[in-house]
Amino acid sequence: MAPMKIVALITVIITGGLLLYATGDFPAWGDPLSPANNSALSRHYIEQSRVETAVPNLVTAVLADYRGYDTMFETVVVFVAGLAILAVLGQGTSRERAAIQRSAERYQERDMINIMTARLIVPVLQLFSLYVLAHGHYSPGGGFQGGVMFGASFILIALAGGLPEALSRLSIPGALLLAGLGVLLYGGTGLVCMMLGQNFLDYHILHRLLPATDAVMARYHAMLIVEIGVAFTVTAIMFIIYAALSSRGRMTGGL
Amino acid sequence: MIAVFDICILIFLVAIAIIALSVKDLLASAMILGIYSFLMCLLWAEMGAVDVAFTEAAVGAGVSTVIMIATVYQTSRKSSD
Amino acid sequence: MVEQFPILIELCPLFGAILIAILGFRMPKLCYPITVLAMALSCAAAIGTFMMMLASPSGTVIYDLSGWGRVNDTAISIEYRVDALSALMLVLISSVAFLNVIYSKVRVAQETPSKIPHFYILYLLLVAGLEGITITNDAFNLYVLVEISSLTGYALIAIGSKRAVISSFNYVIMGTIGASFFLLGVGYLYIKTGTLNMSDIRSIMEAIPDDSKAIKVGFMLIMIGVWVKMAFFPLHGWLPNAYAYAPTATGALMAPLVTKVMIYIMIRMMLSVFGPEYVYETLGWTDVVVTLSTIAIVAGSFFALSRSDLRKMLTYIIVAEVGYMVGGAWLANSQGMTGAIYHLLSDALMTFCLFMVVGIVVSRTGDPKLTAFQGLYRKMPITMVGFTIAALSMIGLPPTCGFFSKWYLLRGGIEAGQYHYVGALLFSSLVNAVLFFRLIEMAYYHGAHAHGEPIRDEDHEQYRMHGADPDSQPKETLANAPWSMLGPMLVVAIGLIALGVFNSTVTEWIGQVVANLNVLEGAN
Amino acid sequence: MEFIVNNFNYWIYVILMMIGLFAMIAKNNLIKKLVGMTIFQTAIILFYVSIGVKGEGATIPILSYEQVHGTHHVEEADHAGEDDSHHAQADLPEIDARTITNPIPHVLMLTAIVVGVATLGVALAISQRIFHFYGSLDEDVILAKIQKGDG
Repeated sequence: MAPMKIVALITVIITGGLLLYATGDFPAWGDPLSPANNSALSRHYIEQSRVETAVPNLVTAVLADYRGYDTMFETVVVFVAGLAILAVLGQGTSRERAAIQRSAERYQERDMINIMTARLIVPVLQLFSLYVLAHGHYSPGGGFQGGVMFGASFILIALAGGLPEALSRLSIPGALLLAGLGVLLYGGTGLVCMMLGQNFLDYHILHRLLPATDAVMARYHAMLIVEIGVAFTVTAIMFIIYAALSSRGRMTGGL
Repeated sequence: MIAVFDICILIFLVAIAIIALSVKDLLASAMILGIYSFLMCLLWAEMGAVDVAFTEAAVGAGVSTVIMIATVYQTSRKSSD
Repeated sequence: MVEQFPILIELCPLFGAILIAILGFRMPKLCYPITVLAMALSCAAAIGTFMMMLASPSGTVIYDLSGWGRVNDTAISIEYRVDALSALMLVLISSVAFLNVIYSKVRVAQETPSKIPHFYILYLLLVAGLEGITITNDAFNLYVLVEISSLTGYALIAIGSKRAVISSFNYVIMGTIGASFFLLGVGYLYIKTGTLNMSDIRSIMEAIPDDSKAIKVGFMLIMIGVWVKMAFFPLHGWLPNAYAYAPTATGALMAPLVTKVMIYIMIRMMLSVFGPEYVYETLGWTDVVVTLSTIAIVAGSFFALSRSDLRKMLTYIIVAEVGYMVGGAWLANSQGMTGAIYHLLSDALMTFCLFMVVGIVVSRTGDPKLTAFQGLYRKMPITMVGFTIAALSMIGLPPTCGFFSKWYLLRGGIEAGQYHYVGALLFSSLVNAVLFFRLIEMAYYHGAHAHGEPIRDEDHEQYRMHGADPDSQPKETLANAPWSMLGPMLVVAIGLIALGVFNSTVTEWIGQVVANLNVLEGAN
Repeated sequence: MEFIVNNFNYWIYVILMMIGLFAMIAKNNLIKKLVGMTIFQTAIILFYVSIGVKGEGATIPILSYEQVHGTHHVEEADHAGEDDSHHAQADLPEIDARTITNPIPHVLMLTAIVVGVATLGVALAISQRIFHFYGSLDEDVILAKIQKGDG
């Protein structure tokens, strides 16, 4: 065995041993009264978030409101990833137009069955992703999941009909603009709260701007707004990641 | 929370993780990683973490696998270990 | 408006980055002014926050995001907490980042001409991440911000040359291990305390018995995580190549700040989350960690001696300096902690200044070796003034700040009876003296031989990296380094002296943070 | 059986983490390292999700309509603009916190999954760049090329 492997093995065994050693101190598994599950924080979210935000899905309520600042940075992480990939791989903007021109003939070369299947699936997928986004307050889902699925629909187009086909629907500059707008929508919502005299991301003050809402429903609606922002960014960046990685940044051909 | 289901998936997970790391074909490795993510997603759904499971299904089993296969396709499929 | 300063520090770079993302790809000329403006505003907000901190009677400023406040004495949303330590770090980070933007204008256009908007967006978000780390009071938010600063860092390094890409990959692997260990450690704290707010974790942990295995392992995981990220000696493998091959502007930002911010996290965790009693007394690992840092200092100095590449040499000096600060923080007395925090500030400025000098020298002479310094006093007198001040501070001569911070570290070491650490500090200062006097001597005396020697064009082009067309630029001569590069460097050089001259004020501010250490000593 | 069920999740998470960590350090191929990285990160997510589980009878962290909006016809009295939480709460059925899974770990792990895929994407881009420069993804081959001065 190579010395590197021995070092790795020793490191891993020590780490694993430490972690196993600590498991003995954990509260019983699934104990509803463990410190984590019975903390004031957790109980507050479970018992009070329905009164404070009127959102049944507790994960959405905590994600977009109580810990909304975290989620903004989660969106920024996605944004950073897309830009980082473009920066690392380089960007073929000048060639992009030529590639899209050639897309018609490439489209013919592709497998008919794949293309027809994609045509059937893509509208359903996009509609479902919009449902996931809009229904995130009541069921699992929300901006992130909806955005990934919407981005996946473009990836599906690229897989079936070739990358230029997908790029003709959502170009890289367009996607970057969309991603920027998504983060702007999230940060801007927070900024509007600040301009109305509250702290950053304190949505309740938005009832002055949103029609027919009280302080609680303002939070409810603001959460939807920021989730839409998340969905914009995620849709655009998921597609950018795929487009860049499947063409080594040249934005032609594809898989 | 179904104990037998839980234990079965956990054992599968370890086996699949080892297989994903030991196959020499990187394309196969990427595909198996997709299976790993999907099993993980089942496990989390079973633990009541529906949002996490949903995300993992979309991201881990979906997008991650696709971009990994894209990279394997753009580079080389063979691995020395 | 005034009470919004803490969040404005963070929002200025963030919105600057969004603005560039929306406008910059169509109008690349706008990128630079937007970045300068965003950094200037962020810097102003940081100074404003510092003033707020000084004015507040408790010495801390709390800013509550999402406006939920505390319910039953539990923070239910994420909050910002600024005390003297984080306020100092914020001013440091924002001003270093601001000066570096001005400095790097020319180099960015040369090194990465096709990626200017990308560079500035990633740069702004890296700064936003680092500032967020220093200001947030939420353990998980801290992890997210660490990941933002790492992801931008990976990319900023990887847009450099061929070697930079491979070192960036190593950085990804090591960085992910470090961040994941940190996340795991936070999970261990969460499972025992049920909260993520760092102040609340502290107050809940007081009720948990000291011999809790989960807390102990959680502390260990967090420490290992930040040690990997700060390149503490046996875990330093990723750092030298990553910083040495990165583009100049990236190196000059990341080398001074990223490791220091990780040390800040370590100190924050030790003082604010686990508490000095737990770290120094219950665990009793002080001797082990101080010994490790002694080894780090000695090893880093040896490696630095053996390198002939300028930037490589500096990166190994960073490894040694990390040893200084980790050791100082673990000496378990207030002198050592004061020294560590003071050195955090002064080392960031020294490293920044040196990286700027080396960037100028390498870009002008095209020679990455130590020999590039031959005869430079005659050709680049202004640059050399900055270099000399930074070198004197690195060695630890008064009146520069390097002397005072080392003085506190030494006093702390003697007080704690860790004589091997004291010895290593002196040894490292000696090595720095040898290294830097060699350069100063070379720059001063070898002038006659090198004078009038033409710049070798092959090397020169090699260091402009890909894409730059040498004919399109005006022919550079050694003398006329642009003022956009010299100005920030001189400001930092003056800052080095100022930080030393006003040492009593600085230690007074630091004293507010380490005050609880004195209580601990009094109890013994 | 009880003992096994209680600890099995934590054991498996440690084992998965060890597998991932070993692959990250010791594997030669860069893509394999990234496969290890994914396993390592999901293992940590598994650990967090395990924290929030609340045994038999606990349900997912989504409230029913009645729990949020009250059981009977209280539309006119429901929330006609008042912020008084006590008043609004009076109409709502009690929630036993023990019957609903802890949402905090889920929220944290959503973010962690996103961070994971972002890191994976950047790392894949860097490895494509490495392949472009060195023509290989095996660490040995790349190191040999660097040593020959081809760096």
